[in-house]
Amino acid sequence: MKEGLIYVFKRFIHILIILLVLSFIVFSFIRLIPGDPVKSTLGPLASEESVNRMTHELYLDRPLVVQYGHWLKNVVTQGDFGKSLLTSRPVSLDIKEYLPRSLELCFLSALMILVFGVLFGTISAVFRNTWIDNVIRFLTYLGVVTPPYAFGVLFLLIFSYLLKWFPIGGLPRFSPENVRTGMLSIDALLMGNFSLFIKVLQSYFLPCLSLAIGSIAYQARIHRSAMVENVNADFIAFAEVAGVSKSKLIFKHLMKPSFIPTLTVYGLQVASLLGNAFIIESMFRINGFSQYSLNVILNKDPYGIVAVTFIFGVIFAVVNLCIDIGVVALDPRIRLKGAE
Amino acid sequence: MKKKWIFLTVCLMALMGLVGCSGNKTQETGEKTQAAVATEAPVSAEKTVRDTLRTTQTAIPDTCDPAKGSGENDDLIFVNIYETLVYPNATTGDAEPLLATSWTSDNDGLKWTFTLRDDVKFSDGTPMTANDVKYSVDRLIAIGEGFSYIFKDVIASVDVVDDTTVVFNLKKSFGPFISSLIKLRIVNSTLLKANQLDGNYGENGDYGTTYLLNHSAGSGPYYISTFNVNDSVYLTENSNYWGAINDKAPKSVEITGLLDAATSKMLLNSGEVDLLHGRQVSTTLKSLLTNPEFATTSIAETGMNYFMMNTKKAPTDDLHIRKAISYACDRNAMSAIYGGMELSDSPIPSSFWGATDDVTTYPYSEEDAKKEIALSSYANNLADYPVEIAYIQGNGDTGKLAMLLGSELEAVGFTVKISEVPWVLFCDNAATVETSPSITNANSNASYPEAGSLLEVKFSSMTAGTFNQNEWILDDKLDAMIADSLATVDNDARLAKYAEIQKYLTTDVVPTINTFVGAVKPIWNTSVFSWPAGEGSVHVLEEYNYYYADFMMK
Amino acid sequence: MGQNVLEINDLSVKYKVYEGVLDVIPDLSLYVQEGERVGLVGETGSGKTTVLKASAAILGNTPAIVNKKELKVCGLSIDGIRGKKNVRKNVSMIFQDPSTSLNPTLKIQTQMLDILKSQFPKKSKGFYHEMMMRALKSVSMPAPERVLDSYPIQLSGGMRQRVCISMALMKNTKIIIADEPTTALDVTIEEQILELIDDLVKKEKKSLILVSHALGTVRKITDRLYVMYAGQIVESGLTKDIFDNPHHPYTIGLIDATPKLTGNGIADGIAGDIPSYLNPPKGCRFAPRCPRATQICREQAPVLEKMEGSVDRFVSCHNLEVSEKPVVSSLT
Amino acid sequence: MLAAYLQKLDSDKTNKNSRIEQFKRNWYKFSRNPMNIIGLIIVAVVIFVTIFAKTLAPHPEDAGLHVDIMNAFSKPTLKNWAGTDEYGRDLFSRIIIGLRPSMGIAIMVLAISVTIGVLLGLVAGYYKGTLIDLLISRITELFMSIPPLILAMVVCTMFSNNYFFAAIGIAVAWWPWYTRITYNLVTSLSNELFIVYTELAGVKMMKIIIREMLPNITSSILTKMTLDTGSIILVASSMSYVGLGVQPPTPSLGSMVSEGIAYLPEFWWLTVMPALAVVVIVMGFNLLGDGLTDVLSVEDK
Repeated sequence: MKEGLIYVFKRFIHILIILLVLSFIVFSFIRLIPGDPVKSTLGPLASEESVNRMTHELYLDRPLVVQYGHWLKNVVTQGDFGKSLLTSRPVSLDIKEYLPRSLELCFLSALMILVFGVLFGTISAVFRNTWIDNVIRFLTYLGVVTPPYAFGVLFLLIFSYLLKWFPIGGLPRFSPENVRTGMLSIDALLMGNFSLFIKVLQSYFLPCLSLAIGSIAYQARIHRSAMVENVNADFIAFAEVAGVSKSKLIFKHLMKPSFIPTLTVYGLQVASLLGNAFIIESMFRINGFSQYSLNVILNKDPYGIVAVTFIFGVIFAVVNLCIDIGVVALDPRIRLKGAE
Repeated sequence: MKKKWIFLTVCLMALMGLVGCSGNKTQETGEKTQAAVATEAPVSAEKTVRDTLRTTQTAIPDTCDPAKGSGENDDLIFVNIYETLVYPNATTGDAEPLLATSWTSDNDGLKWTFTLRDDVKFSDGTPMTANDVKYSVDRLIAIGEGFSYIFKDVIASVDVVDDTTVVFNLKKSFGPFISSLIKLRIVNSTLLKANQLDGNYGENGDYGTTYLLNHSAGSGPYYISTFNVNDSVYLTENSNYWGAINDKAPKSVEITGLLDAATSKMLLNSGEVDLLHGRQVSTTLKSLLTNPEFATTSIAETGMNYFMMNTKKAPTDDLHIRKAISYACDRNAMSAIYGGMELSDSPIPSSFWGATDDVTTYPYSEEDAKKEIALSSYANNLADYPVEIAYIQGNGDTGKLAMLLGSELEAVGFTVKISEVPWVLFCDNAATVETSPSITNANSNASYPEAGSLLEVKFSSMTAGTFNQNEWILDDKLDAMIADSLATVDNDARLAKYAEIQKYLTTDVVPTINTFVGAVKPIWNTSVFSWPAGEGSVHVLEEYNYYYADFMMK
Repeated sequence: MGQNVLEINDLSVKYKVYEGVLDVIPDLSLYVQEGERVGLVGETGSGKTTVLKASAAILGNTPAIVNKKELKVCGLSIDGIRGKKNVRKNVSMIFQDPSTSLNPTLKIQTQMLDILKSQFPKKSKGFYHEMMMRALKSVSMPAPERVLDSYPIQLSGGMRQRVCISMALMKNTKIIIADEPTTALDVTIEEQILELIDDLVKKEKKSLILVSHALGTVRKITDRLYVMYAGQIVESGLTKDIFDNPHHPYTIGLIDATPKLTGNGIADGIAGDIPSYLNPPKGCRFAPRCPRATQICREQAPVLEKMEGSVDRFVSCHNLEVSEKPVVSSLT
Repeated sequence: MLAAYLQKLDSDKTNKNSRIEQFKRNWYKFSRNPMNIIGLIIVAVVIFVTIFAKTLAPHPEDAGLHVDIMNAFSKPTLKNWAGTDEYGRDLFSRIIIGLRPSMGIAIMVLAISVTIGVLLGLVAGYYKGTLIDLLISRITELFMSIPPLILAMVVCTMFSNNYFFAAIGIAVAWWPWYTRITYNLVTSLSNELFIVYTELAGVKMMKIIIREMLPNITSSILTKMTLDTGSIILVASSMSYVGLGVQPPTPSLGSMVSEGIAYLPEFWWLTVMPALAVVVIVMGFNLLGDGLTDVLSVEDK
């Protein structure tokens, strides 16, 4: 337990250092970008004074080190990530508004990837070399090679427009006093409004599926091959001959060791979800973090960009940490070796 | 071990629930949409229910602060929540009394005295006084964004005489002063002062800018009830409105930022949106109009679509090349792409006050174009100077215009490169001569309906380095002419000076191809509402057509 | 003795590869009687494991072409899904390498419990625990409580194999198949494990098929012996008889090589390698390495024939010299 | 024993016959699965078409500024196999020519990221456990933590929005994976017996890396490159979907899809045809890559 805590703590320090370096690099890069972000934000007709005032306010007229120091001080002391040029609000407010929605989107997608990826992978492995396997393998191939935006359009057209099973993009809107976590499904539950909760899930279903489907397919393939590899392992033959029941054999003896490679790949898939979500977000009119990050990048909003890369770094690190912990939990070989 | 199974089962169930429930909800959504599309049957029931108008704009701005916004999307919201001292006449555009009942000027137009209405209340019930007018002007100029450029060099000070009398002292005479006041929106100073935070404006703190990020403080027929940045705005009818709102007007308006053609089509078709603001490509319009319940109209903008030629960059720095390009451009074909638009020989829409019909632009002729090229200094090495034509991504059919011009230029011997540029990048590129493309296509609009406004915004040095002026004219003579005309208070004299400028631009500078007069083509569901623009009475100023208090829900 | 608990008649196994078809087992028959302990010996690669896997019906996992006339366990066919069940019910198996035959991600307890649950469904926790403890104690496992709570990686090789044996014995089956159960273990432990198997089988009166190239132990434990070479049985009979008086030249070489058991000791014992299965010799498969080989050996395959006057003694060789002692000098 | 081993190693290398034999063996394994053959055919066709796009396209002028409004939105016919777009341009020609930038980006990205990635991976593996190793690992991690699409966009907006910088942008996000795979291969290989022997024989580590390790990791790298080609085409199409990378009128598969969406569902071929092209191409590379993985990884065992 203690070793575990030390490990997590070490990783945490590690992440912190990476983030510091990352943010400094991003700051210096923003300086290099040609074009004045303040001017382009305030519009063509803004007066010289207001441009200067904004430039000064954002510390853009001072040396890089001073600007970085000021930013770092504010982050550490007040959790203030600076002011966004794009929305003229503190970046932290923007993140608070946009991030939960995207996290919700990604979380639901991640859930789909895990459940459906493992489900199809298992079915495919259990019925390997039968027609069921062939059909699933063909579909997973199609899933891997089809661009996500194509799925988005297809789903929107078929399930929303023609069949009217789902809304045509957009999310249910909440009055501000009901927004507590920013994650709509949780807020709906907190309100005790179950039908609203269903509505939220319904709105999320297609975007999540479009975002997840490529990863589901990939995950299914990885899981299938991991299971097929283990099917030929001695311990499965031994357990089989020793009389372990078929279902236990598949869902326990075969599943658990096969889960280790699956989980590693899963981590990479999940970590990349948020970065890939912006086309899906704009297609389904979800005003989320991925779109926000695209906007701050396109607008060269300095503090926005830093905060966005910061968040991506944190998410990547946290997901990786979770996966590492998960792998350790699943695989006693690593765990016991680590303890020695 | 068990835990994992429980976890997986829960996940599975949650997803099953998601899928299952979506099945259940289908009927409800289905019913709702059907009801919205086919409203003839349950008319009486629907009539009382439908008092919300759902409309779109190409984008929702970051803030609805009248001191900050100056774009089309800002104006569309502003006209509904803020009011101005004067109101432009629907057919002529002439200023008529609104918040001010009357005004007088003396001292050669350097001092203007306005008498205000005494029955105006803001949406929170506070009565409007002269103090609010002074506060609004000070605030606009201090913040220095949005439409402040019109007033910052014009207004010296504002004096409050009494609650209903206010005096504007001008720094210099300004001919179109009264017309320009339609961009001076009066804000509720009491409300803003009460919600003021610390900021850069001394005792005025942040001038209430933070409050206005998601609130409104105006006297218009609507106020902002919910504001979702870059997503949607909810307007609710102002119960304290001083004037009359027709009783069929929507009680609330839901405005969504929407540009994507496919989604727009689906939403209108399935009845989830009642009005598409109108920057659709022509095929979208065509396909939507196959539904007999949908109708469209054309609303002219206060400006034009222009091809702007960079006069400081080879090869378009040569006058002959610019003339050649003008000759090579088939404006009739371009208008046809848009389904027929009004052409104008002058760089100012001919319906504008101050537009002259005394100029002729260069007619389409490949031969003349080739002749001009031969006269130019690039006659022998034109291929070494590729011409880049840039247009804005997602700006309706402008890509087709650029493509057409490109193919016409190639036909007369130019080497052409087309680039589709996202809006922000487009603005960035405009910032320096080097990054400004040889030719850009964009729409430029006047702030107030008078030639002077468009001339200033489009051609004076003030806007060089912005998307409004890719030409980089930077011509001292032209600047002087524009400044002089704007300072002329006498209408006839001003008119003559405007004509002079247009002639100079067309014959001597040739910076621009006046493609056609811009227009938006909104499309709406006639079974849901009717509106003046749909009945044939189109307001000369585009944004006033979207004055929702004039809409009548069915 | 009693009836046959395992019976294989005319089994042939072929693998298809790039170079062609590997004719691994051309035609093989064997049987095991109730309570009998049978050894199956031969060099590495002589097809012993393939025969075993076919008997336990787990060969289906590899791309093999299996043909057989008859394959019966306790008088029941092992064909199809039902056949698999028959196998499960009647066969226990101990694998070569205990480090790969236990699931690395599950505790010993869990693995044992799953076997027990399928054997004795719906019993109390205490019952299962009691069974597990008994099984572990029966293989003289020190500190069985601790072992139950361990993962395979926490146990030594010998302990793992004991666990495997105890798990194999938990199932009340008539046959135990032990596929080189000691190859992967230290020499010091080897003896113990084999003795343990011997004891348990005797005590529980089970049939045993022991595959090994450790001839010394096979000699000690088994009643009857099959000698395999290149997918064929070259000699079979009572263990004692074969060791006392081996007939087939291969058997003679094998027995001679016994002291150099480790590694490729046997290969050093008889010059040459097992022939390619792709294109096996037309005549006797052992002919290329055989010191006695004559023209007929190279042209015509010998048949497994019963020796006259013997008890169940079969040999397949053209040139049998019934001698008391193996010819040593020519083989080294 | 050691000397014999080294000798064997050398003779193996010079033995051409054994290589041909090896190739034949691998080809047999590869060709046993019809899917692999399909993948190979698709990839071959794609490469062929990429090279001779201008000659093969029935209307090569439609890749540029050709506008024929009269002929716009024609359904797929015998004349225009995939129909025409809003400018009346032949969609089939545009798809064929649109392959070029997609393949070009893929090749550039791979060239850059394999060079940088493998080099850094080898260096880190060589200096395993030292400060250099640590530094390279951290830098790799740094670049991995930012989503590739976002990173590519930053590069495109920072410099210039064209297909060269789109490729650079993707490459910036792509190389860490090659560093990681090389590093892992090198470290696992250095525990292999033959490397240990070679090292014991006193051969310099650098020489070992170049002479022994590099050839050993090429098969893995090559397989990954094949699979990655498909992924890069997908990423590039996502980028051009949002308007980054190839600029009109030059066709690119992603932007063709995104432009076509505006005309759904009436003019479905504007979206479906280029999307189908993406699917088929990427599938070809994936099938080939999987086939190679099967053949080469079995060989490793």
